[in-house]
Amino acid sequence: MSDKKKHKVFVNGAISPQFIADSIAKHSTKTSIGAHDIFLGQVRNDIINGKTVNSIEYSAYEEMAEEKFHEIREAAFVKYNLTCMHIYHSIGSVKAGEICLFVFVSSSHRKDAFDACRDIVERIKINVPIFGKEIFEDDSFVWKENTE
Amino acid sequence: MSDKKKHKVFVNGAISPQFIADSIAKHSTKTSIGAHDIFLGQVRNDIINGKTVNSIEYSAYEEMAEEKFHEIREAAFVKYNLTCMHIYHSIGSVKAGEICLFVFVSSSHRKDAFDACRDIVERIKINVPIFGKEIFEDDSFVWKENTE
Amino acid sequence: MTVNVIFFGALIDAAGTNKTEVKNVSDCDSLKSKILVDYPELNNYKFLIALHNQVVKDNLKLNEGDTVALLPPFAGG
Amino acid sequence: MTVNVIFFGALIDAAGTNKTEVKNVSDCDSLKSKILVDYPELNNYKFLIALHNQVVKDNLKLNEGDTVALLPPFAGG
Repeated sequence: MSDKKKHKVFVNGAISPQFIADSIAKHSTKTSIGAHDIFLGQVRNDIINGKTVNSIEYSAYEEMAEEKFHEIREAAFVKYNLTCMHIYHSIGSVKAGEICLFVFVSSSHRKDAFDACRDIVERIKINVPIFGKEIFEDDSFVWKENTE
Repeated sequence: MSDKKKHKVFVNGAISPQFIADSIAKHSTKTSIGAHDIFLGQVRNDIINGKTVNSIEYSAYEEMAEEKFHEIREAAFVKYNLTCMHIYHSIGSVKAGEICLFVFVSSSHRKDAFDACRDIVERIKINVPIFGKEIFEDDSFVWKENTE
Repeated sequence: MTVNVIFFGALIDAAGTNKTEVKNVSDCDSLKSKILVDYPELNNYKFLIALHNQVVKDNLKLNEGDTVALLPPFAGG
Repeated sequence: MTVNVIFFGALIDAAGTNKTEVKNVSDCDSLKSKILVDYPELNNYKFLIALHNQVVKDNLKLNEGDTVALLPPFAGG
């Protein structure tokens, strides 16, 4: 297995804007990059049956999830001409308005970054065993299901 | 003319990762947002006729450029279901590895953010009168031309 | 022969546990039937079965010590 | 009648100035012809003409005091 496998995807709680800034800053030495596409998933305060979502509690089958992230990553490097790629996903509690997914794709030209980023996000939604409990203000909850 | 017209697109020199982080952080109060797509253009150290690009010096027909940015912005709000959108472009000198374009699109669902962000970037490349002098290590230069 | 079964998300609530062991099942279909008898509440839930980190579509044979995961709908992103 | 002409990017280098005035031109085509006579180096450059912040495709009429911009290829992003 390649070194890429060791990249840790899961982070505890929300992904901070500062973490994103630090990731961006690290790419200034990679001067063959011309385009970055960054996707951020943010927890919505959806209203479900009259109750407002306060937070999502994420859990995962972590071993399988890390393998799926690895497969998604390797497939993207084969399919697109990328300089680098980073994926981070929250585990545990993320409040509405906070960021739970950070996909960061960099390439020389914009087409690869755009195509790859979108493809990666779609594959994460479909293939990675992550589960989300949408918790309402009154501490009741429903289990979230990706549909979009 | 709407208030949106007053949004200033041009920033002097490179766009800093911290500026991007601050922009992201401001969106945590907009809890109907579920997806952000961010495009960053970064100056490449392309090699042209054996010489390496050190920086790009951007200039613009600013009055027309601001109007074109406004048109692009309004068209995107009509075409896509967006919560908000921000566009920043550098003017003046930006070194290789630094960021010269920051397009930030937010929506409830990811499809709108992805579609709009890409559309906006393509329109900026084609329609906005911005000019770029690629300056080499020895201070000679060539004028850049969008082709991708 | 014993197979380990692990539950995730809503299925933990439904089963009342996050893992169990199932004896004397030789393939995924028979495992699934047995689980639905032991935890009848799971009949009300959608789930996939995963073995060796891959979702199982065919009726794969099971071996001693295999771990089978029951996965409710994904919600990543 | 006087029309203002402004140059950008590579065209400033080529014309040796960033602006000029052109007299006795009534439309964009005649303006363009006159500019290419006054600044023959511009014949070696690609450019578009813009009036009132819009790229001009047809041969629009010009009015006293109009500002016409000569725009080399764009490089934004």
